[in-house]
Amino acid sequence: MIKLKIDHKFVEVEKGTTIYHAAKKLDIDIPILCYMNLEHLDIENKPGGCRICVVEVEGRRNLAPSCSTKVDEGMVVRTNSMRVINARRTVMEFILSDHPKECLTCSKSGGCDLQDLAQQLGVREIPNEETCEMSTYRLDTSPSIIRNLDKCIMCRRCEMMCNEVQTVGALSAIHRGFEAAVGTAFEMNLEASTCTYCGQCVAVCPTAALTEVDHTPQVIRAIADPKKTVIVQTAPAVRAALGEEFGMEAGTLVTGEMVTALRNLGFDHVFDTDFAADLTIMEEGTELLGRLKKHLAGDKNVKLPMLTSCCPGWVNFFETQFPDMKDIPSTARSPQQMFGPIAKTYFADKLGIKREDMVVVSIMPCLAKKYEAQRDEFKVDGNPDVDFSITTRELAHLIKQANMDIKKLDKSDFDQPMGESSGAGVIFGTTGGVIEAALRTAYEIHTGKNLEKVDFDQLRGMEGIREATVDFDGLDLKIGIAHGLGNARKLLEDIRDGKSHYHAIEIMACPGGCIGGGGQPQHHGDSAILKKRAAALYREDAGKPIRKSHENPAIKELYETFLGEPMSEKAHHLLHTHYFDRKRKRNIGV
Amino acid sequence: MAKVKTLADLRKMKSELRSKIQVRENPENPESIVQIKVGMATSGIASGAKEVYNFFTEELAKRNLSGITIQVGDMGYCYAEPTVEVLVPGKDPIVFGYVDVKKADQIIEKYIKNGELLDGIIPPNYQNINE
Amino acid sequence: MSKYKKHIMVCGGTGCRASESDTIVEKMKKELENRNLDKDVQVVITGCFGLCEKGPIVKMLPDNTIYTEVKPVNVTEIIDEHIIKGRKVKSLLPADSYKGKTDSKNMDSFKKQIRIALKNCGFINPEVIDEYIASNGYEALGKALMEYTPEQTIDIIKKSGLRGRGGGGFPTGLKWEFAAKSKGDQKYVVCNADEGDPGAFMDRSILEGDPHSVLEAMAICGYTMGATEGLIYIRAEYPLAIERLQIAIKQAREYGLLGKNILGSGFDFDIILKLGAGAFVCGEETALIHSMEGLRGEPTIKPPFPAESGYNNMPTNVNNVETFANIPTIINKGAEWFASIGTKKSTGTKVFALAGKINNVGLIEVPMGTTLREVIFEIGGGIQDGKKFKAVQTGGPSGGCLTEKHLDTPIDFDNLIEAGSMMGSGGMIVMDEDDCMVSMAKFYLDFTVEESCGKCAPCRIGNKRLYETLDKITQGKGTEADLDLLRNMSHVIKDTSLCGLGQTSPNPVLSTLDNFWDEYIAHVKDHKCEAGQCKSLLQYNIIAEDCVGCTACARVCPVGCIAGEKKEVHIIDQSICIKCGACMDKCKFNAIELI
Amino acid sequence: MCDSKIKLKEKDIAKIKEICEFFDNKAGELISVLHRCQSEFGYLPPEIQDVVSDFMNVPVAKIYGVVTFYSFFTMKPKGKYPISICTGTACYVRGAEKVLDEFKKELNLEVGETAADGKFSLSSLRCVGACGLAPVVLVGEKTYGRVAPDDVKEILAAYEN
Repeated sequence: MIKLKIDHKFVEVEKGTTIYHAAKKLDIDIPILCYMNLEHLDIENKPGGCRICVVEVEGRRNLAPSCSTKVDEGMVVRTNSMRVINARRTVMEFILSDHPKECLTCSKSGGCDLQDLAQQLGVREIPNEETCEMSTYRLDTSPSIIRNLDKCIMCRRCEMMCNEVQTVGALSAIHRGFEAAVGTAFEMNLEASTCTYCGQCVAVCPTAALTEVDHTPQVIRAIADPKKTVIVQTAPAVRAALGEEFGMEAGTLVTGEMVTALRNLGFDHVFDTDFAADLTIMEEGTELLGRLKKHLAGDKNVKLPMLTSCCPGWVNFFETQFPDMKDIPSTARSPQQMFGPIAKTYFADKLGIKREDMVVVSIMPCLAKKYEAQRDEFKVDGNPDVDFSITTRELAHLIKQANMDIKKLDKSDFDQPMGESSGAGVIFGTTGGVIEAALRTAYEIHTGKNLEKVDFDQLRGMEGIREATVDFDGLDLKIGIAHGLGNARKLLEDIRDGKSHYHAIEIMACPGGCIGGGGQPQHHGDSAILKKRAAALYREDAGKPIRKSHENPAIKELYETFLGEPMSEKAHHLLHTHYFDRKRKRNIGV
Repeated sequence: MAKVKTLADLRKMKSELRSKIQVRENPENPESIVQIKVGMATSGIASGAKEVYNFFTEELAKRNLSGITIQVGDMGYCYAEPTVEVLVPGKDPIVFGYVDVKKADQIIEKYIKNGELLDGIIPPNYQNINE
Repeated sequence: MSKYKKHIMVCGGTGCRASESDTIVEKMKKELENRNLDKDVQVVITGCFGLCEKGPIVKMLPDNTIYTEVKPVNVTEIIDEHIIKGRKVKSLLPADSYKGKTDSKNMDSFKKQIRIALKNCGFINPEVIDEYIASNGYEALGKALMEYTPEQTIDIIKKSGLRGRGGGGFPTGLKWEFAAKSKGDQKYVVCNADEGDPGAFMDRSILEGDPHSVLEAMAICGYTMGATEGLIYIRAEYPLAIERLQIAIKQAREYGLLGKNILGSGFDFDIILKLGAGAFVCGEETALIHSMEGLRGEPTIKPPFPAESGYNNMPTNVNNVETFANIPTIINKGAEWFASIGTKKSTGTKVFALAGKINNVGLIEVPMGTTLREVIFEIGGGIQDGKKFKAVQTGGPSGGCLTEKHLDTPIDFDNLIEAGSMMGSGGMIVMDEDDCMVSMAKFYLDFTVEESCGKCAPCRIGNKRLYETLDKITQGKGTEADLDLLRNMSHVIKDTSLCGLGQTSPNPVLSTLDNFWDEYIAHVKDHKCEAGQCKSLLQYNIIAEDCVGCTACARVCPVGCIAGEKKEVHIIDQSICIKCGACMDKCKFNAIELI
Repeated sequence: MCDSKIKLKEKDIAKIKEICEFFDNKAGELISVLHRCQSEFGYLPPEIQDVVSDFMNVPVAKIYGVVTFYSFFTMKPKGKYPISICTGTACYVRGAEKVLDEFKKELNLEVGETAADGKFSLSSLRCVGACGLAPVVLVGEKTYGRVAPDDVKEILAAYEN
């Protein structure tokens, strides 16, 4: 243990502790900006770049960044001397002098770390503002993410997420000095880069340098259009996090309140993506059993392990980075993209309206979903299966715009038939949930037996890569789970090298799965929030009367009256997809 | 080239090399020769030291003078580059500054042949440690 | 073969010339002619002796007698006594302390420079290893390997008091000891040859003139810390140095002085080159290491120090070229000998690249403790064109501008910091009365802004703001409040920046504020630039007495701001004037002045 | 976005591959690889960086990050006669700025630009170490010392044909 003095108070901490954390123990909150501790990923972002967290250490010539300075025995630290306060404020003035002052219309206003700090540090003016040159960059709007580097403060969090955590490598620090920013190669659009739109960069950005494309105006216009029937689907992870935007404790389930809010907003039918998740299980589970059967029969050409394909960030990842393996993942579409075509065929038929008159909106914890909805293969004659995908955060904005507070709304139920779901569909929102849902169904179909215990505890947890062996009545089914694309990369490389022994692998692009998605309320690296959201989903699952996808009566009816059986031709047409080689091409001339 | 295998080898090598130098610097010795060192660091070369070096090499031969031209590093007198140090056996080395081909010609004709000094000599202004 | 029997050398350096050395030469020649000695005795004008304070200097050959403070009236005496009678003119011999050793060969104590790091530069052919060996090369390595343990070797370096010559001045021996004590499967010795200080070329000169001394020192360092691999991080802009290093490495390998089992000691060591790519910040050791690893050269927070976790996360010792170049001599001549040179806390010598408005631009090496005055006015031969000395910048963009009042400060690490500058790598730029100090500070900030890596906010943005504020002042738009702002920004940038670059980049601003406050005030209050460098602050003015009213200026003025009737005095409307200078060029009567 | 589009030929790609392999495709040798590529091709357009990225398995964004960090690397082809003006301190105090201005005026180029006909390009560099010759101008390999603004026309004239 190390004993030191911070602001005249003694504190004892373990060796290796930083001044920042030691001060926390004394309830001294040293302001931070670039620093971010992602405990659940065992990664800290501490480039020591913003210099906001500097403190005075006796005997040192310069101020020390508390986020990355370790304590020493007998150290005497001042976090609030006038020298420190002046330095901190001056540095903040520097940062703001190179930052657009458009807070009033900025999408991050109210949730912006920089804005909060400017207030906390009492910055009231920028000296010589009129002569301050600003570093400016081209605005980049992609299908999912907007990059406005004018607002980049070089905290490097996005760079760390994109490279160390996700290993996507779309972003890097570029240029030098005043012009330095985090950007793409050749400052190309994200769309041309290896970006998967996982949105983890957006999730950690302290300012509005990285934000989602806002689709709420289009949604409002669609609802306001009397000619359109507007249908909404909500992904499982949304209900476990939406409350946070309204000041509720993380992990509070607001499913019923959310449904009420959506109905109040004027959506004609409020459905649940969980319904489509059950549908996904039917298709994906059947596909897995099919491949398994062929494998067991000695078919050497069958591709195993089968990889899940419900995460669009992950799909983008293997299309750009592992195109040689694009026949390994399941061909089943993601729940969002199963919901769309069913709504625009099956349900539109029921309503007796034309496809063009129906607008399908999805509420997703995800930014890749925006891109996914816009993919050409998910359009019929230019009309997309899912018209607009908005994030949990965007939904919160919509609800607030409509003068509602989720805390004060009554609960109500989803509409039928596409609002019916099983507990299996609910847990899609957390890492391990998809494969658990699939096993619940696959087990019963494969063995013909009733699954006694539906909870597969061995599949749950927050470890980046997990594995489990499930007894399928004598057959040891080997399951792998990875969340975070960096972890996915490891499993993919093993498969490529022939070292993988799994039958099936679930992959989620975002750490924690959808609950940690790029469209969720910012968790600021607090891993407890992610755990609470996951727990909430498991709670909802446990409380559901039906917990297996194949037992969902609405699903049963859908097959009986419309699709036939899983993997039928119609199901193939509407519910399956194919993948593309999207590796960045070299420019070779003639 | 043979490897230097021990410290003793190295020291032997050094003394052999040194005695060679002494031979060529000793005016009494028939093998003594004029040594011309041309400062050929980047700045020297930039100001034309290469031309001067080539000139000396060619002209010593043409004019039947026994001497060698050696490229060396920066002598320190950057203001007067190219700089050339001429060592005539038995005499103190003399450093000439601002040496172009014309001046090099004078150095050969006047100083090396006749011992006549030229204006613009640079007096050494430092002491070198001797080991 | 010599035509002349004797030579009289008269210093023709600027200082001596100012004190009538020309007349001395003329008179010498005449007097020799009068005595019919002009066929036997040659009078030659030489470059600066570096003794300007005692000028004019006259040196007699072949006996090497030096006469100081010679005046034209002394000429006859020198000829009659020294040349004809062969007796020294005692009254002209240097001061008492030098008596008894009045020939220049023994006049070493008279000289301000001692060459240790540069000892072979300009003497040996850097492309021939034999020449290095003949001048005692690789002896130190042999000695260390055969006669000393690694600990003993480190001890010698520690006792010598050698401090890092790259700028920081950290004790080299201590640094070696840290690296030696660190554990790692592989350890590295790195030579920092990324000399990026604009106006400094010490390291390049050493590498071009004496590459083996660096290789030898690196091997010694490797032996002390248990490293088998050395890397030289060198600027790609130094092609000749790179070439000479490559030749040197090849020859050393051929001789077995690099490679396996060096001199039969069982010690293996080899060296490779890593090219820098033009980033000043890579002089900082963590940035340098990242650059060697193929990354952006951004510094990281220390600790961990490279000695614990450096190149490839292994213990790494980084020293700069000049530091290494001192090592072989220290081993050969001993720690005590080295420590006896210089001052107590800063031992040995320092190489400076002397440049700017000085007569003898060049590479010099002086013992620590030499004063700036000695360097500038004696070795450097004083200010060009007889102008007035104004300031000297040491430490490049990290240093400060020192003035008249600092001239007698002995140069060492601590004194320079105390004076608001720093040793830096050894650039020394001399400025005269025509240099505007605000513009000078702006010049350095322009450099820093361009070279900041951009990682930390104060350096990335703060320096830009400093630059903009200085620019505002040089344009005549500054206010007194801006001066306070400059000071506060400077202090905060120093206090909060991540690495040495930002921690020192405001030094040129602070030191000019401290030493040239009046000049700043003149800029912001009177809108005047005494040095005449800030164009926006200059006014074109028509001198009434000299103006003949030819109208040429009025006709050439592009904005029509000159008014006046023919044959009458013209006037410039300052509020319209764009300061293009066309009128001044056109005026045939020198009636237009810049004030 | 960088709009320069060059087409690499198969043999160019083979050359880049050879360079990468010389350094064992090791990410740590990225800067060495870029040095070799630049000396081979004269500059580092996006296409070359893309190919290097491919062989070395380093994200191209990282490579671009390195290329734009170091002033020695350029993504624009230099002129046939690249002109560099030293703006180190020694040259600065001896009037390099005026010389640079004169070159800008004569060539109608800004620093970092290459003339449309590809003949001249203009750049400034920090200290070539020939401070004794300040101010210094380099045209290709040739060094001009003690350059005054009035000399600029004459220097350029030597390359006019």
